[in-house]
Amino acid sequence: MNESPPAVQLDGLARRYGRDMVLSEVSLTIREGRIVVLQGPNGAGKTTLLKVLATRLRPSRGSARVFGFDTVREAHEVRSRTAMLPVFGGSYPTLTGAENLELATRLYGLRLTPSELEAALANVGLAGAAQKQVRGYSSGMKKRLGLARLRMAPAKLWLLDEPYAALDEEGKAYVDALLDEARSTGKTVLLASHEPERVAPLADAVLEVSGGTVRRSERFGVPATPVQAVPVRGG
Amino acid sequence: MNDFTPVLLIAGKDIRQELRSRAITVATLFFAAITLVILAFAVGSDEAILTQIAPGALWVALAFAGVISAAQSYAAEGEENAFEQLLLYPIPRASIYLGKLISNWVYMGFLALILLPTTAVLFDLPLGSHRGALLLTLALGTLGFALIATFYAALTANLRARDSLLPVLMFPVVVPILLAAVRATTSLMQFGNLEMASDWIQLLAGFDLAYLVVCTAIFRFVVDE
Amino acid sequence: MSSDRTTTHPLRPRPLWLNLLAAASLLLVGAGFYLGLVVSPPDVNQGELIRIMYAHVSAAWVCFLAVIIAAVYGMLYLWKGRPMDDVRGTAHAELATIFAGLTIIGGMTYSKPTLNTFWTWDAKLTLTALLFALLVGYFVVRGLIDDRDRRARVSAVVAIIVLASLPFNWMAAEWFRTLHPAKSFDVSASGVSDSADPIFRWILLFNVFAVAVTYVWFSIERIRIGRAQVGLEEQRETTPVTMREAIDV
Amino acid sequence: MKRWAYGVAAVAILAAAGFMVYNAMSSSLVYFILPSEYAANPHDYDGRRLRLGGLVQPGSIVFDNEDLRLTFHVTDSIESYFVRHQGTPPDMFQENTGVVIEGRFEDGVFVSDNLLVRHSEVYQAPEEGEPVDLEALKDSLY
Repeated sequence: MNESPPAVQLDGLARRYGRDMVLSEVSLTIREGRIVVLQGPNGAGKTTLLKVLATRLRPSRGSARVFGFDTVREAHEVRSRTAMLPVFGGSYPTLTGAENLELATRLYGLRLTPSELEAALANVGLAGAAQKQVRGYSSGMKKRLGLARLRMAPAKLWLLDEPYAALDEEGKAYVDALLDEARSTGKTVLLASHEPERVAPLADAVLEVSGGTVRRSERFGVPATPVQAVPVRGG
Repeated sequence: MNDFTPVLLIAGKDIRQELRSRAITVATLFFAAITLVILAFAVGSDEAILTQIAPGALWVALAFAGVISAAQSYAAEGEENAFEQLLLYPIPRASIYLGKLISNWVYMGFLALILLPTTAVLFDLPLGSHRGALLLTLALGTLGFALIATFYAALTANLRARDSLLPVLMFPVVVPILLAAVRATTSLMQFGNLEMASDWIQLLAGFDLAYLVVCTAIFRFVVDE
Repeated sequence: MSSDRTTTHPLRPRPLWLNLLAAASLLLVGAGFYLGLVVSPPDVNQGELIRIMYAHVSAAWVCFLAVIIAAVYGMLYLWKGRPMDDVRGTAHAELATIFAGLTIIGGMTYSKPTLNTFWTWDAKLTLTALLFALLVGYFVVRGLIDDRDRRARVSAVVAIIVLASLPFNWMAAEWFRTLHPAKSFDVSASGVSDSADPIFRWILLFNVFAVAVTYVWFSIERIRIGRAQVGLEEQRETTPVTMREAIDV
Repeated sequence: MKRWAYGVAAVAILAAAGFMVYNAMSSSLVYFILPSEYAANPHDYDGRRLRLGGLVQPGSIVFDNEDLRLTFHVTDSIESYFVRHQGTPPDMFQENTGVVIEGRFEDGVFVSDNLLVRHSEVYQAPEEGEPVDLEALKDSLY
């Protein structure tokens, strides 16, 4: 019986921006089903790390694998298993919320009925704004639309970049619910945040990113909840 | 989902956005029309010269507008960081190119359909009897232009000085299209000669097919970071 | 500064054969000059101007060769992702630009006494001007991208587009000439037709060979420097290597 | 498998492109009609621009240096038309050279605004009474 490959495997990963090394020599394995928080100051390399895993940025050196697929050579396989929530944006301002979500789901290869789309938007508290153009949305509403898009994606790995930013308390509760859902459906989550106090209790591990390196956080060392059994693929 | 669904989705999305915002139309339609008027005005009232330069004027106006339209279509993607998101969907990168190619082409075709009669009136040059061939020339010429413009606009989208860079990079590549398109239009409108135009139309088609393959094949390297 | 790493000199020691190649290039070009300026008789039609032709045609042919090679290295880079292929491609693109410039200067030098104008819309001259513009674009784009890998990728893409546009620009230049009234002359291998004294053709071919050898020499020198640059950059980046903990969660 | 299919399609499209371009290039891009072809159906070209190809008839060249007006007869040895061209004659312009002129007929006079000289070293105008080889003339003007 083969053990299924880890959700994330970074091997000596380094990424350069211009002349600066934003990430250097990161080696990290994350097993399937884990919820891991990346914390660290702005510019520490959290977003870069997420974007490498999302296939948006190529490693300058080393390699990144998602469920065993190389993010450069097998990018398509990686993309069909990951979904990313950006810090902000990702929607088209002249399209309505429903149209944006429909476009996203269809690009994920799904076909949702209008009522399913409505329900998905209602789920993040956008029921009333579904038919409004996104340019009229507040930044919090845009973020909620991003959450709806993320939830619809047929992904096993979620990459969340500052999911709580720009959200009110109600919005933050949606993120918490989303994380619960991830836990119960066995999704792997990598979450970047500079306010880890909120998620640390939910997470299996907190990693500290600073100056381009990643290490275990000393403040939040112990997993708060026991790790559930990981579903094994391919018998 | 087959590989062409995302192409149509992206093209449809672009067209719907344009119908809502009219951003590209506003930026190019009047600009192109003004270009025609200024050219007609500069030449003066000499009918012979007016009719002679008319096809050239039409394509120069279309070329200017095409550059702006392609650049604008990527600017719209960048507004809310939507392009970043678009690159993360499990779709071939080439389908993003083809989708934006179609929307740019449709837009340039629409512009051509407006500018053609405008040119005919301003430059005193009747459309002639080979309307079908004339439409084909416009279709192939604008396609060739959209192919290069869409490709290079993606390449320059996140570079400094992109607005002035795009035409500079594109121009030497599109010279053959401009030349063949002007010649085909001249043959049809001035000489009313289909036989004379058909060779140029074939050259346009050959150009389009060749660049369709080359640009589609290497587009993913342009957007990769 | 970490001293645990031995910093090797990035430039490899200069091999003997490279010096021999350099000497051979200089000798060949010198001989080409001698053949073109002294040995060659004046042409029946073009008179002494045939002597410009030897240099001009050689530069043009080598320029096209360099464009093709630059694009081939571009494709190799996209396929394999080896930094050295970018270095090689850029070296050839630089040489292509230089030879395109020389071709244009040669064409203008030829054009002034024959047509009393420095610029003429001759097919090959127009083509070379377009090519020159494309190559300048290549370097403008390179200059605007900071990230080394992305710069290499985009350069490779532009080099491929330049190559793809070459046949079309070639034809466009031909059409332009056939459509342009009068005042056109054929710069290409003109004057060195089959009917003429075979000595013209032999001298031309010798000059093309001499320039091609010089081009190979230049490209090797340029690639040596490029290799050293890549080596230096990599040294600088990997200097602070410390063994990092591999994290497993 | 899918990649393979796209590869085949790409090669096929490139081949089609090459064929089209080759096809267009092998026929001449300089299109024109001969004076005798015009004479056969002059009404087809009423009020239209056209390109006329032929030889410059010997002894017909008149160049007015002050008006910069060039007049000559263009002929294919069957029909001949009077041509008025605004501008200086190009360098290679002389009797019996091939020319392609662009313009339109006005009252039986061809008013040209574009004159291209075509070298026709091979083609010789026929002697009196010799048959006229129009195809050879056309070929020489391409």
